[in-house]
Amino acid sequence: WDEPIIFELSKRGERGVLVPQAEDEIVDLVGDGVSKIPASMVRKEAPKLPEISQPRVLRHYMRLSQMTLGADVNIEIGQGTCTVKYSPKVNEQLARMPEMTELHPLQHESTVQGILEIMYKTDLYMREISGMDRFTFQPSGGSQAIMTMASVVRAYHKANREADKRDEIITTIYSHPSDAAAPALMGYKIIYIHPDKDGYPDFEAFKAAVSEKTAAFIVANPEDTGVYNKRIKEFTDLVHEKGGLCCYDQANANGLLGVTRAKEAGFDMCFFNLHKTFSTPHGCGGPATGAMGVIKELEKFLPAPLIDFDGENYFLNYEIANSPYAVGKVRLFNGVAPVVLKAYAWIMSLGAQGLYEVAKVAVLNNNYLFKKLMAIDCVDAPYTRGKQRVEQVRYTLEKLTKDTGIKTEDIQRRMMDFGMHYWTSHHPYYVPEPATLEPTETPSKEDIDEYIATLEHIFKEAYENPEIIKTAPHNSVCHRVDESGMDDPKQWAITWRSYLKKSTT
Amino acid sequence: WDEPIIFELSKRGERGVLVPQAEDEIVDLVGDGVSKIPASMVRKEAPKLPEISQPRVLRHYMRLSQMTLGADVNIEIGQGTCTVKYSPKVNEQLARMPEMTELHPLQHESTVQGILEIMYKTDLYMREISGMDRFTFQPSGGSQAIMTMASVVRAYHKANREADKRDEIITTIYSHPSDAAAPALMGYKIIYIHPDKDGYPDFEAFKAAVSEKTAAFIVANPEDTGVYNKRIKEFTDLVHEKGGLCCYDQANANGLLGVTRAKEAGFDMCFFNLHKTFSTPHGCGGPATGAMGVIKELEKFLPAPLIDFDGENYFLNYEIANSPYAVGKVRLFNGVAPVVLKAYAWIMSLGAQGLYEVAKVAVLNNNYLFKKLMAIDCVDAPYTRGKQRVEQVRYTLEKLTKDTGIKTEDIQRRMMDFGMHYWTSHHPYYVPEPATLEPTETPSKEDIDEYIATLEHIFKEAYENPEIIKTAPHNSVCHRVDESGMDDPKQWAITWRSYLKKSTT
Amino acid sequence: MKGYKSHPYIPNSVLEVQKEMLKEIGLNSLEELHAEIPDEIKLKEGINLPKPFQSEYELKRHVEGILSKNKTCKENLNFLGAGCFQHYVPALCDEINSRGEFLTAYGGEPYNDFGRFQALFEYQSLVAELVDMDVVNVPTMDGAQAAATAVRMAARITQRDEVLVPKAMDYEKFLIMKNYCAPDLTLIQVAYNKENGQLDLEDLRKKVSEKTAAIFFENPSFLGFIEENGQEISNIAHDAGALSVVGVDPSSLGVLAPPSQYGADIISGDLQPLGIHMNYGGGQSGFIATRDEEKFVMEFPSRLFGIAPTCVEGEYGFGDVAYDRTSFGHHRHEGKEYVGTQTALWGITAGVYLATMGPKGMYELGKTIMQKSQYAVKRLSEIKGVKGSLFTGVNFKEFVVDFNETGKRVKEINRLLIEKGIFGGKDLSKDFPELGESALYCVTEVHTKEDIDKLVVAIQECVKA
Amino acid sequence: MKGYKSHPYIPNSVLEVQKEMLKEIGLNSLEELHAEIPDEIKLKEGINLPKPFQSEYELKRHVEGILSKNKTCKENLNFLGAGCFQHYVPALCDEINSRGEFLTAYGGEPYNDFGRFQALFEYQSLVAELVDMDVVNVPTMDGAQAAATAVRMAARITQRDEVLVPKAMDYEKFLIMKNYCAPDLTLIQVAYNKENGQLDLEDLRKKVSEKTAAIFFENPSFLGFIEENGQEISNIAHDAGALSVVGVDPSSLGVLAPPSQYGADIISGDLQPLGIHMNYGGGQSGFIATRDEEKFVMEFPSRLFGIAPTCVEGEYGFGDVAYDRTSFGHHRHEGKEYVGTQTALWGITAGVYLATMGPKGMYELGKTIMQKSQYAVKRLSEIKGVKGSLFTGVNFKEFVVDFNETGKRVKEINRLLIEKGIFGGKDLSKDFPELGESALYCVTEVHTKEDIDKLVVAIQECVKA
Repeated sequence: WDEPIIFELSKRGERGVLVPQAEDEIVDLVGDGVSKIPASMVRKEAPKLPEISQPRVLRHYMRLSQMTLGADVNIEIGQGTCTVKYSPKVNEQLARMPEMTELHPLQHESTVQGILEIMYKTDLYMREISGMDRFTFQPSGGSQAIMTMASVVRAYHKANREADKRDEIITTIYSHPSDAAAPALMGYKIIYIHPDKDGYPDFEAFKAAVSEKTAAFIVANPEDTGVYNKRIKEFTDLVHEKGGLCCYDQANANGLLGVTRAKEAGFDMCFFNLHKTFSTPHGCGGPATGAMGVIKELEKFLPAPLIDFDGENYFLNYEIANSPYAVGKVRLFNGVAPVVLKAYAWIMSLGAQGLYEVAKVAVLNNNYLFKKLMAIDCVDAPYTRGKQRVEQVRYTLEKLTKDTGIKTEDIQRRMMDFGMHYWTSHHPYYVPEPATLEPTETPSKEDIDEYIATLEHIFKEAYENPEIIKTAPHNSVCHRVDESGMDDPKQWAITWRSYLKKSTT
Repeated sequence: WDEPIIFELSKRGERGVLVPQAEDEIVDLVGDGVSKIPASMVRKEAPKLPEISQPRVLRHYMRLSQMTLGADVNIEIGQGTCTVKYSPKVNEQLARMPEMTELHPLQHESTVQGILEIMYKTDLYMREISGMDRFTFQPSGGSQAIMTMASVVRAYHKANREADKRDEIITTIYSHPSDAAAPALMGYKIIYIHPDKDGYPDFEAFKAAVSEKTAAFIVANPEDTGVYNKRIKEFTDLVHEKGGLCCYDQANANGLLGVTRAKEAGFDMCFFNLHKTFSTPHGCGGPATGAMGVIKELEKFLPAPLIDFDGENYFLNYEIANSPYAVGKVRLFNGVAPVVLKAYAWIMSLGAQGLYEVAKVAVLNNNYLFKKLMAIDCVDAPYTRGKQRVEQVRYTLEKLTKDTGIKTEDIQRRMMDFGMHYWTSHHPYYVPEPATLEPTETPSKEDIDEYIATLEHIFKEAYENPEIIKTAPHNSVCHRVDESGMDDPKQWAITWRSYLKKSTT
Repeated sequence: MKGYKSHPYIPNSVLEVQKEMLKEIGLNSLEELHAEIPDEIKLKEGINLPKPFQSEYELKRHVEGILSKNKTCKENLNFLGAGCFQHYVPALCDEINSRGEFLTAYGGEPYNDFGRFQALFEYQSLVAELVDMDVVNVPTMDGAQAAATAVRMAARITQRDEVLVPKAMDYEKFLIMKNYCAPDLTLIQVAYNKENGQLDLEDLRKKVSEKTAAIFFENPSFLGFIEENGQEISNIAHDAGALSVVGVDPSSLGVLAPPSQYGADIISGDLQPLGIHMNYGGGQSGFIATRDEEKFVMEFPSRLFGIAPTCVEGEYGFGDVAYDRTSFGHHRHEGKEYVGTQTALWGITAGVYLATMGPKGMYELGKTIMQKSQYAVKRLSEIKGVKGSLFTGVNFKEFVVDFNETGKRVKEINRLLIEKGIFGGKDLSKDFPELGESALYCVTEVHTKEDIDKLVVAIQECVKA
Repeated sequence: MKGYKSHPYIPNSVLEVQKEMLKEIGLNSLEELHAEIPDEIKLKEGINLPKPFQSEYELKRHVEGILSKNKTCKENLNFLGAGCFQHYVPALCDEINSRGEFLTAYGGEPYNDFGRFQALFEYQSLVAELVDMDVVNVPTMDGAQAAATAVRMAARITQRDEVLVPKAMDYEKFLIMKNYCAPDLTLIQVAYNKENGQLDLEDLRKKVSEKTAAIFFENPSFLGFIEENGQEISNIAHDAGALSVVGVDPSSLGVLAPPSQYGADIISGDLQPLGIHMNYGGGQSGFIATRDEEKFVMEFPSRLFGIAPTCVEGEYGFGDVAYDRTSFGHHRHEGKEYVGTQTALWGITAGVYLATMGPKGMYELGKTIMQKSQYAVKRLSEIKGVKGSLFTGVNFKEFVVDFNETGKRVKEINRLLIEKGIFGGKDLSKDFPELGESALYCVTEVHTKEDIDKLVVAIQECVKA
């Protein structure tokens, strides 16, 4: 579709929906209502929103939806680290029942026993899955969960009167950028551990980094490379020895469910992105939940309320988190309940055996893909030669670039011509010309084979007809974007009104 | 998408959904259940349905849906006579509530007062809109309604002991094919009236046709040409004079709502396609409702039950239709209730003024389109020169074909490259190289202008680059189909299994 | 100008736009439109309807208010079947049939409505596997319509005009067939065996003749029992030069033999059990299946979507098979019966259902239903005065519960059951007076043991009351 | 092999396929995977979870059973607001945000996720018109997060570390901002005028200083009143070299002036009122708006989608503006705050809402709310002992009902109201002890006159009881 920007559809006088009016009796009693607004606060000119009939608004967004490559329509392998798996439709149906959507968060507990039960039980299951002792669903995304972990770290050291001295947080370069950014925001100095030659976080460097100044260690394992740090227990032990806390970024724990847990690896906290590991839909980027778990000792620092059960009723417990140092609150109300509901339904449709199957198949799919791609001449993946990866692999196309000049971004654009995703990597590119692929448990063998065949086809093009790749995409929804203005304040246009101003001058 | 046939996705062992099993206690008591099936009736080999995981089934149908040009995504002008207008989403939401979907048709009346109320009130509104005295919603489509009308005709004459002598039904060539086919099936001889030189049904021919053998006159007005028979009252009067009944095909009454009615035009019966005139979605071709209304005198012949109100409760009335000659039943249960519900909601969101607006805008849009298209050299429309049409027009591209060899079917295929519909006409083509266009009230002026511009562009191509039209479509979902095997029993393949058999030999 | 201006559903209800467009066509007001309609039959006053709701919110709240007066089979426990069945509808079915593209498509061509054609072709193909036949049509109105057309097809093929039908069938379905077949065909009812409910072969042999176009029977029958003599009935038909036409419940075909395997020439049925909500009866949708022989195919009135090559190697295309048979073809009323809007969306839905269920799902469905209904019969029989199943022989999904010895009327029992949140089986005393006070109960995979036990306890109480 | 085989969600849970794939990578069993994980930390027993439901039907029935214990604002009459509001959600909003493509997209590029980029760019543009500002971000977690980030932006711009906030704000929101701003910024509360609830300008002037990075205030305020002195507050901020940061309820902006028109430099707010269901608090979604100046834009931590040309003349493309600001850029933790999954689907939904409502819809919405809330205040005031609004001055949507003279506790009144199917306003006695027994009531366009009258009668009865 060659669909205009919504403002271009505006026609004076059209209406998209009609709004309830006050009843005549109300008007008789209070008048028009708006005359009472203090003069200083009256809106003088109506907002320049477009005026569009209902069928045209619908058609516009229907078309935009068709131009969006959701997991429901494509083979999801190319969004590495994002764990884009199947989100069962029955869970969506359940989450859209009025018994879920039409609840106000401040309703009295007696009127929300259903959703509290679900949140409470999901907490119990998360405890089992992680080995932690208590979860909060308040953080509404992975980064907010990391921020909350950093806040708990701060609270803990404050309570121990060590806050001033412990101002360093250690992470690794292949952990998520937010593992550094969120604690940095919370005032911590960030120390990055680089990998050793095998791709494991360098233990010697780590030893050198850990000290009495260490507030915490925040890390993903496996990291974005798919490499699992085998000595993780030594890392966490060392931190504990020095009085620091260990925080596990398990946003994507998809390869580990039922196989190993945060507890056994020595962590004091962890979080799961329910939209990654527990299949709730990504929604173009939220709403989401970063379900965060802690050991008993840290429970009292969590943001309130927690959800509890007195043997008869479920209730919001404000008492537990009553440390004067507690985090207080990180998000309004009680998190994103429908996401928790969908995760609950997903767990209840799989059970322990099913979660184990998820992890095993995710790892099987990944290692199958890994094996097949490594057989291609121009593909390589640094680190841990000949060993398995967990749920994803960070590849390098360095050879291809050297041979043909085609870069990983070029491959990315060309993949879109085949209706597939392909993700390079987080910046900066420690691995040259990187590509991070994660098949999860959702694609079938045929899907993976199709994805591989497509990549092979494009690699072949790179050697034989590089022009077609450089000028890609050709069959996608739009053509190559001129991004030259994106960093230029004179050119960038973040809104339509701004675009109009800048394009007329 | 280049999506396989669903059987090609099958992988032995995959499951799409799990089915409830009998509880252990039941198994203990009755065993496996299936051993009790008489040997002659045991299925020996499982049906060869495909085995597909849930995400793959979903992806398949999501892709197919994207490859379907519903009214939600395109400018609907090209499906003439079909009245494809906007189906409000709120009505769909209402019809999908469990209070609608989870009702069994044989539930006791006391448990279905809501839906009975809606059906009863919709009947009342339909009476107002048509001038008839009673409606049934049992016929579940226009053709079934026509069949029901013919059945009522038969019942009426039977009751009058004239059934044997009255064996002719008169219609016109520009009425819907079912206006002939359904009465023919009910045993009637069909007499077609052709148009006079102005395009009106030829009154002289009609006079000659009406006789004591006339059971009924079944006609659309306006007809498919968009021409309104101004002398309609003379037609119906004449039939009545001779003792016949007059049946009005108002499947598409979109151009007449609030302007004129069946009653005033002298009809004894009529029906509305709720998916045409009353905006319920077409659903790829049903489920639907042909709401059929009759004058008081014919009420007793209607299929039972009718819905009534005793001042306190709504109930299914079997008493009214108690003539021994009554039709009995034409469809199971009480018709397609959710369709009636959507029509009810549509009426209640428009009211009398809104229905009038619908008719006026539908006619305005049509005459605007008509005017603009007639200004194009190669477009013409036979009949009633210089006069208005009602809600649609049957055009002819005869000149274009003579000039360029491009036929109306070629234009049709090329229009699809622009994501638009274009309908030729019902067979046989009384108008040469026909195209029937009906804008309804839904497209905006811009939409109509875009449609016209697209047609103009293609007509220009026809003169300048006819090849591109002959080989169209180019940008549609698939390329030109080889239809040569469609009438050949050796080649046609109506199912996948049949295709496999025939393509291997 | 009169009318509802700036209505959200009508873009061109904006006054300024109307003026502009009217000017373009040389008119001054909307009232000048409809010039061709004589004044005498124009409405002077406009029609009399309630004031419309002034907002979507008020409309929604109003309709929800009315609908809330309904008592659903979700909040209550339902044992009604009799042609409309409460099965589980997998989430995928609703997801797909609520996709706007499918919901609002209609009569496009195989190019722009490619997905519609493919989805319906696949539906045909999936049902074909289920019934083990090579030809299936685009869905018709309901199972009754399918049966009526099936016997009309048989009559055209055999050039005969009598059809034998079972006495033990749905009376409403009988009426539909009767009306649809009149005046050309005569339906003759064949008695059933009082013991086991099955078709009375003796009576059948008596009634079959050289006038018989078809023997129509159902399996499982309307009263729920499995007809054991399918092959024999088909043989009787064939011996008489008639066709064997069988009505079938598709939900049974994971465990029961398809009629094609016991001699059926034409199969009809209702798709509603395959992933379609009951919708107060709005979920019905019929199908017809035959062998791939020209004499059968050419008698279908429905559209038949076929697969075909395109000008691109390896690409699939779709089209109408033998279009000119239909009343949409050149022959109009001389085509086969008539064609029009029927129930395509339910066909697509049934396709989604079968693709999702797969062979294993259909087998398990049948098995669970067999087990649960047998359990219900057993448990009901434990109630004093109640016979869980009036007939001997095995049932699928439905069974006739005999209350004659309780001294209570079914009507009364059902009334008491409603108070307990249970919808009891269909009262048969009107349509089958010979069975006395008995009711047709339906048990499917949606009923848990607990549900059935609850029914048993409730009936026990009602019978005592 | 262990695990759940042939599960519908996991295509490759089929045993044969697993064997084939394992062979391909040189392994024999699934257990040989995870070779890199040391045995000591592998689980020996597996985890302890309830048995999963054996079918989608049982799962659905189970969850529906639990959810049915909830009492909704649809069956009951709700007057709770306090940051989460019950507005009417037009059908289009749900239709679009339930489209599978939007629901399951995530981090694709502007080519294959073109629709996502355009929809979010349009959302930014639509909110920009509502607030009359040129820059709006991709949505953040909620209004509290937006406010926290807004004041952090102000602090970075001004290089100062004190933020003045109103005492009369949501205590939970205050806690969120406090945690998020720690340890860098100090929040200082400014008293409110006891008479009209507005910001105490005297106290404000006392507390503003050369350390002040921003004055943050809300309009309408948490307690519902309209802050009249917006311009004056902004002037005070600017005079002190601080920024004016205003939290706003977007549903008010059809009738109330946007803060940009009374001096705001940064606007924050929550999108939930714009077409998003309450979802037990899961519908919150924040936005931040500024002028299009580099110093503002470069301080956003969020992604900002910009429109751009493509290599095809006239075609629109989209991309990230100043990507390297964010923590996704090359600077990682030295980027602005952090970025990650937030609430994009609600942003798209808010866009649909605003496009559907249009300027007229937003005006009428505001007007209706003003009228209905004024009506409620008036009617409540008629009850003996009850003051409909504790403060003088005009309110939007919410107002503080004063029960002090009834001698009843709000807690008790609310308990009684629940019995009558009414959810009374938020009890303020804990967070605002100085207001005694008072409650924050919310009235929107969803409340009919009848609803309000019902509330009045019910409170009358509760107060008497």
